[in-house]
Amino acid sequence: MTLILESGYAFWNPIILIIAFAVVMVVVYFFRRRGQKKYKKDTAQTQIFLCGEEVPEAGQRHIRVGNIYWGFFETLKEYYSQVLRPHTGIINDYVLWFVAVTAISAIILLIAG
Amino acid sequence: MEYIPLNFPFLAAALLVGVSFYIIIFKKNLIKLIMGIAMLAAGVNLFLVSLGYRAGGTAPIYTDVPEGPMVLPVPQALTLTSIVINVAVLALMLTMVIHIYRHTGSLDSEKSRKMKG
Amino acid sequence: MDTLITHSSILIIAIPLVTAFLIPLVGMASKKARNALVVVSLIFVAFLVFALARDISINGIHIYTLGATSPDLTIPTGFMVPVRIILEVDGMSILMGIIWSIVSLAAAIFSFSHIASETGQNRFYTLLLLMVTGGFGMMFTGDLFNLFVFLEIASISGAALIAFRTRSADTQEGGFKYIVVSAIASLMVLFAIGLLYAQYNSLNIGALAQVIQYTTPDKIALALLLIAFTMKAGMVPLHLWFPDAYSVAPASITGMLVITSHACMYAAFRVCFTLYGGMLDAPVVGWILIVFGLLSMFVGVTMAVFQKDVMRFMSYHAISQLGYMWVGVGVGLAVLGNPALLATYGRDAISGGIFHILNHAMYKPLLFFTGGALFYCTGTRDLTKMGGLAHKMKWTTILYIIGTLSISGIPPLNGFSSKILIYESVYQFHPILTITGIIVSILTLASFTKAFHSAFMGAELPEYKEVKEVPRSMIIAMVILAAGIIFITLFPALIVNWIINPAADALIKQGAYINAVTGATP
Amino acid sequence: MLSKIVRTVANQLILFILVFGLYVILHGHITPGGGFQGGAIIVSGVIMLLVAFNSQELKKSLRERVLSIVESSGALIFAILAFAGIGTVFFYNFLVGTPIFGRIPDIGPGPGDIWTGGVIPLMNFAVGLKVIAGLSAVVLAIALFSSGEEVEE
Repeated sequence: MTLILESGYAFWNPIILIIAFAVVMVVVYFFRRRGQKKYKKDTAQTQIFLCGEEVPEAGQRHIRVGNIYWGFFETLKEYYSQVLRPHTGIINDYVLWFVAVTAISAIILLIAG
Repeated sequence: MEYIPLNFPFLAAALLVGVSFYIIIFKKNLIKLIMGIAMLAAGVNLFLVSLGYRAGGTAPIYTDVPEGPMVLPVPQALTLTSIVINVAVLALMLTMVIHIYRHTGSLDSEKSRKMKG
Repeated sequence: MDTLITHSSILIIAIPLVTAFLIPLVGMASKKARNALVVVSLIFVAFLVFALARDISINGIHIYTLGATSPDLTIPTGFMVPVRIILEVDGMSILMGIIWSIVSLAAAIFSFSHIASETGQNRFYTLLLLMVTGGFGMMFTGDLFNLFVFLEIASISGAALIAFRTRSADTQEGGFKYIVVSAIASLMVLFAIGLLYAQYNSLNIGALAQVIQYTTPDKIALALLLIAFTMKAGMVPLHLWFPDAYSVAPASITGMLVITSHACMYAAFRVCFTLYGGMLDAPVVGWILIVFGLLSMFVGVTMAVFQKDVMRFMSYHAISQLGYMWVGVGVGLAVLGNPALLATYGRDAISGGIFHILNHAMYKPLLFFTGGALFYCTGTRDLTKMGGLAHKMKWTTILYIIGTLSISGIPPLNGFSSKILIYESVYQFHPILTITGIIVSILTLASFTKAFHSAFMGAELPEYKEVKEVPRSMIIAMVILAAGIIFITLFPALIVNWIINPAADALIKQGAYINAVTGATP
Repeated sequence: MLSKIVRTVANQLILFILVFGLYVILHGHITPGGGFQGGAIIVSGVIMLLVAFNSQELKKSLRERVLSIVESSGALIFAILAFAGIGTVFFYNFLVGTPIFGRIPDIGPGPGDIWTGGVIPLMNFAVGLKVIAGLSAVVLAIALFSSGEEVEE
């Protein structure tokens, strides 16, 4: 069948996945319909509840990009200090990298073939 | 003309390429960097044009030639194309450097690195 | 129609060139006529590309000899080697051509609104079409020197377009870095071409491949060509200029520049497979490609997580995705000398790598365009200043989600179908490649979620109360690419059978490429 | 602006430079030279004028709009000549054998015949136009730019 992508061991057909996804969505919708029907728009129900505290302004509430994945960067601090070192932003260094890599690969090719 | 050692132009080309890479890597002034690239282009062009050299050869013009070998015309055409392209590249680089100088007031490549990391 | 297809390969290169020089004349008269001219010429070119693709799938490699008495007269009477400029379009070239025609059309449409507030728009479209010419030339030429010329055309116009917005210093800096890097890379390409010409007196790729001996100067030439194209493609550790240049260009141009990176990658593959293919029995060159690919995948994605500038963040992702292609094709190159392994997994790896080029060429320009739409609306590229934009920009948000899911390889989107091909084939070569690929995929999803949260999610911010959805032409451009993504998503097997496998075979079967040039002796 | 002597000499000399440049362009197919070389010679004359007068003066006579039109038409003539051969093949030299530049030169020693070459001299001319306009625009723009004036780029 031409609609199935074969790759060595497995096969992949997006149509099957989409059908399965649609079935799951129907089931989810079925359960969702059984939920509460008391929800009303534009009432106090829709407002944010923060343990009774004052809700901050929209600008204060938004988590900005600098605060996301703090732990990830903290763990990999060593790695980032190393990997940021060549990123100097100086054009001369970029050319130095080019010359160095060309020389290394030329030597590899001359020796190994 | 026949007494030029045949690999002398290649040595000169290699020297030009080496010197120009030295300039490009170690000189932080942007104008000097552009000069380095111009020299690199000159080195490569010299290499190309000396490929076509034949000892005692004449210019490869179709009519009006004396007897004897001609130099190869193809490397000359390649060199010419490369020169034309390099004119455009150099003009573009100089324009950009003028702009950079206007914005930052400096020609130092260490000062013009707003973007890094 | 037959005549049109016979001449189509040169028309694809020449029509954008002629249009480029018509634009200053038409643009003086009317702006609308100029925009219409750009779109019509690019649509016609796209039509020709598809017609040529159909012709190649039926009749095999397409040859066009410039200036001869007939298009297939590659070797003139009385000569032993091809002396004229020859265009040679095989499966791989036409795949790149299809990508380039779609993306350049979308980029031109995107530019109509994106550039509308700038001066000197005639020059912008002239340069854009020159870049289209350069790209097509690189993909279709069968001649090393023309490869250099078209590479330079694409680089010069690309650099001028990066620096097009002269008001700020960073665009000038990015353009300068790009042109310096391209100038040096292409001069080294020229040097390598000189080395090859000195030994074999020929510039045609097919004719060279027939006689090449793999002597010491050949090895140096291979190193120069490979590393120069690697640098132009932007692989770690030669990627340093890549985010600097790509993040400051107008978003439509960034989308096109990604494809010029792919074109340089194509040139590197062409050199490795077609020019040196018969000589590379040892897996050394394949391993060089794999190491570049692995480094790019990992360093690219970790640097991307770190970024706060939306275009720079996407540029690092482009580097990381380019790594997948190099790993896939590199594995194929490493087992090129071993027919058994090549049949078991090598061809699948090459197919996966090439399929990833097609997918990446659809979703990465789309993501760059959404980044450009954010810049258009908010006037900043800084993610820390954005937030809550999904309330105002519904189309952009939906298109961003499609791009995000696709780049992270979430099934059923197209990114997954190429990644699964790569994972399963390179696993048999070395398991560490697949493991790295999966980790990188996870980090990609994580970083795109982060960017999605900070730009689109959250409450409506007071400073963006006045923001409106982007103009219609920008949405049309993005929808063109999203439609491409959805088509590939639904029919990956058809795409693989129609264009990806022929492209992989075109790389592997060096003999067919050579015979197309030298076999047609009169 | 330099002294009056320099300006007068430059005014006279530009004619000779123009003639020599045109000579190099038109004899491009039989002697060393061609469109780019001849164009570059003429642009060197433009640079001489730029040094003798200043960029503001020169801007009045070399208008940007005119240069742009000339540059585009040079490129278009080249492309049209290339397209004209598409009945056979793109870039086909369809003028060989016709009265215009169509003579086929004899093999062997003999004086160069200018009336040969087919489309090549015409293409040289087109390239020359483009190079003259393009390089003058580049030189003028850089001169204006470094003298501190904003140019519409």
